[in-house]
Amino acid sequence: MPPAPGARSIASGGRVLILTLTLITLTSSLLATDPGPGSIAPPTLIMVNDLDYDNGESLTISWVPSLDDVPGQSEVVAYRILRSSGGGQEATIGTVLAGESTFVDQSVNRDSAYVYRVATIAANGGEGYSLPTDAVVPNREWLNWDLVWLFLACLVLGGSVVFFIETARRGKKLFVRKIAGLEAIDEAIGRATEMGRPILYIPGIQDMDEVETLASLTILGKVSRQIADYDTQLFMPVARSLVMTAGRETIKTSYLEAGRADAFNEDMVRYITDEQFGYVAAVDGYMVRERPATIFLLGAFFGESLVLAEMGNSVGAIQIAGTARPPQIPFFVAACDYTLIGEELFAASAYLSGEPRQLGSLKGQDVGKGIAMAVILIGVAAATIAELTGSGFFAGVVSTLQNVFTTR
Amino acid sequence: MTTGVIFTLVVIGGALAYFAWRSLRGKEIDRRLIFLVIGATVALPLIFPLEFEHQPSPLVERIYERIEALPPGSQILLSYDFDPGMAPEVQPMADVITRHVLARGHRIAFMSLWATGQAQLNQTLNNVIPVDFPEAEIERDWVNLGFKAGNEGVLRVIASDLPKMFPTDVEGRPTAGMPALEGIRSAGDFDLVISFGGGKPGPREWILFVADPTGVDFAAGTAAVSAPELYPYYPNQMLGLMGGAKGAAEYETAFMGQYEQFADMPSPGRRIMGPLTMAHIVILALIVLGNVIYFRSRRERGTA
Amino acid sequence: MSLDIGVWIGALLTLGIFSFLYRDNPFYKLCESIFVGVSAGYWFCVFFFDNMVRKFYFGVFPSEAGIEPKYFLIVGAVLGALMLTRLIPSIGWISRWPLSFIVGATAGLYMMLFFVSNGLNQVADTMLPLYRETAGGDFDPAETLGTILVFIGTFTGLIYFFFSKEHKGLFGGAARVGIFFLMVTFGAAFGYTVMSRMSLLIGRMDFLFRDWLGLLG
Amino acid sequence: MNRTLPFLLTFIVGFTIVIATFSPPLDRLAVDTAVFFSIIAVFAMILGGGNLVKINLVKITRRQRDWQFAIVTLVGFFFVLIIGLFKVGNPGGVTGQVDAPGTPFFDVYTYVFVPVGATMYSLLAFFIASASYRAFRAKNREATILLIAASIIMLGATPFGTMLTAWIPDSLDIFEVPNLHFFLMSSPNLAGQRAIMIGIALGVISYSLRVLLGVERSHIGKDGG
Repeated sequence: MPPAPGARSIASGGRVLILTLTLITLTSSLLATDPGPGSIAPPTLIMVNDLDYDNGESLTISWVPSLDDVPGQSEVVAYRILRSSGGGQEATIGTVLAGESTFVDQSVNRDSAYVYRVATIAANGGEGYSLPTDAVVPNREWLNWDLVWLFLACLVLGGSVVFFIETARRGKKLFVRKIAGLEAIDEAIGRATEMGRPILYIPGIQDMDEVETLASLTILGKVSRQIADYDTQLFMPVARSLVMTAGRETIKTSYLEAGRADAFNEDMVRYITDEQFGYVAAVDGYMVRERPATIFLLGAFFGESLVLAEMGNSVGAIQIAGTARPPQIPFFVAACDYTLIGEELFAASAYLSGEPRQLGSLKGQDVGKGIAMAVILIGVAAATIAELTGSGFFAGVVSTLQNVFTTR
Repeated sequence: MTTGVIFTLVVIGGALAYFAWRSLRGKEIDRRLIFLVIGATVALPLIFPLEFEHQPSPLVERIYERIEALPPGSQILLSYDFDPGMAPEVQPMADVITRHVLARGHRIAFMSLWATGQAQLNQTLNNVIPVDFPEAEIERDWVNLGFKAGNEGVLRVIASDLPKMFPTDVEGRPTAGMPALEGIRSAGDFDLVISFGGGKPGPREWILFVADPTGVDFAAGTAAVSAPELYPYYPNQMLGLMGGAKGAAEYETAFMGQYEQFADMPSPGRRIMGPLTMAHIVILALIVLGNVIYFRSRRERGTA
Repeated sequence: MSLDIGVWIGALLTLGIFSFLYRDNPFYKLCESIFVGVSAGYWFCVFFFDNMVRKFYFGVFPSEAGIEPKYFLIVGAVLGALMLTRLIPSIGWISRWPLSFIVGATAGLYMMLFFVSNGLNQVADTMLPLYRETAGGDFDPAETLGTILVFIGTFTGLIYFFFSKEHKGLFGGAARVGIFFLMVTFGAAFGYTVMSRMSLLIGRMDFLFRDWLGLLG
Repeated sequence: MNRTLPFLLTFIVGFTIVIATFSPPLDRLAVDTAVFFSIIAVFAMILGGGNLVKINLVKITRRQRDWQFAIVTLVGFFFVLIIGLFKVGNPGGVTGQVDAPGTPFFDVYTYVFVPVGATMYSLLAFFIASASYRAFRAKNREATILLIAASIIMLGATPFGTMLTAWIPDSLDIFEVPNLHFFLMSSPNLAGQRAIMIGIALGVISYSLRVLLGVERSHIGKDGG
């Protein structure tokens, strides 16, 4: 795409432009303070500011209120903002109450130049107009430089993940600790096989636009690969049609890989209903009637977490659960045999694959954790020293760190 | 104490005694018996009202004190940001605060950020104001600004310009010149703002977009599940917090104790605290009994 | 006792669901079947009118003059139509395209979303001095203890989540402290939801006794 | 082709959205993809609804167990579908709200949907009780901490919590139940939540990168499949 006219790719360039514009408008509007006798004083110092780092879709107009706009008195009622562009007709684009001194014009186009006037409206119907400002063209910025720290943080973290994926690919051995819930998967599938009872896989109740559902489907890929080997019955009820399609695709792939294409059956994955508790009613009914030996509850869960997990527990199933919703984790911890807590859910697919590159990414996110911990440590230490000694230097360190790590 | 209450206590006490007896003999309790007892624990105190003494906690007391301390005629904004799901816990707070505010002679502006909040708001307008304050006049003593779609957007606007978002009340009467909104240019001009809710947008958004920028005094009433996420804002950004039915019951107790003419008012917060308290006690007892069985069986295995 | 048929339907359905607590039975199966069928149809209609009619159709063909048509939405509809290739097994693999689009979009979106709100901002919020004073400038023991615990808990909790280092020695000890904090979190979370969840049950009981049976005043 | 194109699609769409975070003109991209998603989801619902009908029809024709209830499900499904799609009793026309109050569609929501949904949800109260009895046993140090924390919080939710410890002198008031409740929720609880949240953030980033870079490609399927 070609750069938009007037766009500056460098922050300082944009700032200088705005500053000059502001100065020009300042001087011109200073001359505007000449209320005629008997009329109401117009607002002064009309400034038009282009917001930094936006898409060039707004201009902010500000002014110093009319001398007659005194708080507590009601001589001035409002201010009217008028705009013209390209020598065309001037039109009112908005009115704000007395006491206000800014207006954001969000109906501007990037390619046009705009001239503004602001008028004081008096209670007695009188009006006082300011002089017009100079023409201003809203500026589009291709990069939001306020987010430069976020960008760097992304690079560092993403870089460390990619770096360790690469390191692992080249054959460097990486240690990964055991995750109990995942170690238990083999045993859980084996148990269902021995008992000749089905395995129930619940991927949460959210759709494919939820990252936990994606993570759950990735785990399903590994789990169903093992189930295919064991030739155990698998049932996956879903609450979203897209998850049904994706789930079928995933299981089918696993069965093909296991060389068991014959054992795959589309009806392993069934759409129930999109309604949260309608889904729960059906799945609870299934549990009681079919008595699955093993239940996986992996994905995004809400209030239904315990209703599902307790029912599963009551039919004597081994349950492996995992979610990234902090409020639901305790319910799983209480009612399930193994629970993947937050981050472990996302690490699970890498862990289960055992593939070096995937394990490398876990090492990469550990580096991220290390950085987070180091920053917390430095931040807390500096804040404590600053609090105890009143040292300006350390207070500066803290506020810098907080700025870097705070994004709107 | 009525026979009904005695009956309730006997049933629940008897059930727990039976559970304890079984547990001491090392026998697990059937889930269905637990279900039955929980059902009875909730149902009986509802049928035979069981009320407890409530001692207002500091978080609740500070809201009460603030409304007491404001000079009569102060202006208070109440926002109903909840749905029927949260209503059993939150509606009682909204009702008792409305009573307190009007009894103190303050003025109220009602509004809602939730489409479902309008119906809850109407409950207060139909069941509280005409019954307890027949003399209270719309426009003079209270105004219903109604629901406005736009979530945080609404808050951003009213933080600087309330009439812009609410040029009229819910029935189309222009708000300009209404005595209830006298001198109010923005939400920051109110003497106190209270949000009842627990979801999004709710008290958190009120703090971020209204209380922090304008510095207006702010308090919240919320469902018990949402209370912890609001704790960090107390006491600097939020002067008080009512959490769950317990918060409502504490406020009702404080109010009914001081305002004798309201000693017999409906107190749904206190009423549902009966079953709630009994349910908590039964659950605590179940935890203890579970551990009794566990340690018994462990000791048996140890000696065997 | 209520004379309203709607209340009666609601009450019977409520009892049917509660009967499941005792055991599975035909009454529950009936309620379950009604609920599943009705709710699937309900959401189908709501999604159809919300997304297909309101967002898509009126996005491409605006009902009012002056609104610019959003032709790019047609791309979304084409992707959606590709989902239907699943109905023809021989070209069913084409449905992977829209799925890949969704997977990419979700992964990209959540990566940034979580990074900012769950990651960076939480780190920033933890940077507080371990020595706190009251508004009056005196030492505040409660606040100080609180901040110290938040710091230790966050720090050791993160250690627990380390995957690439064995939980042994000092590191293992710290991870164990981390688990303790997580357990307090879980216990507390369980405890504080009890009140709201019990209120739900009270709400249902209230419906049965008040609205249906008319037992309560 | 079967695998390369899906991979490229994931890669390009994902990273474009990441870059869009930093670029105001692309900012709207995330919103637009959400609309795409909801359109795709409607098409998928045809598959889902079809699956529901197929499964239940099979159940009925083969006289499988509980086939009678399959009829109920199908009748309910088509009944709501018809009154919804054809807007029976709805004066709003095509553009009107499908669930406008007063329509049969709305009545189904109010009289069937709401009571059953709320009752299913309220089963949670019973399950909380059975889980408390069964799962909160002091098997080890972790479990003991969990059950103590839960008990203090629950006690704090009752009026007895206040009475139980009212005798504690003011200088030690931190040990009174309401204060303990507040303290537990605002300090250790906050710390645990934070560790979990930061962990999740890192987990999601690493997972997303694996998906976008094609290290993890189970969603793409297998050739010839």
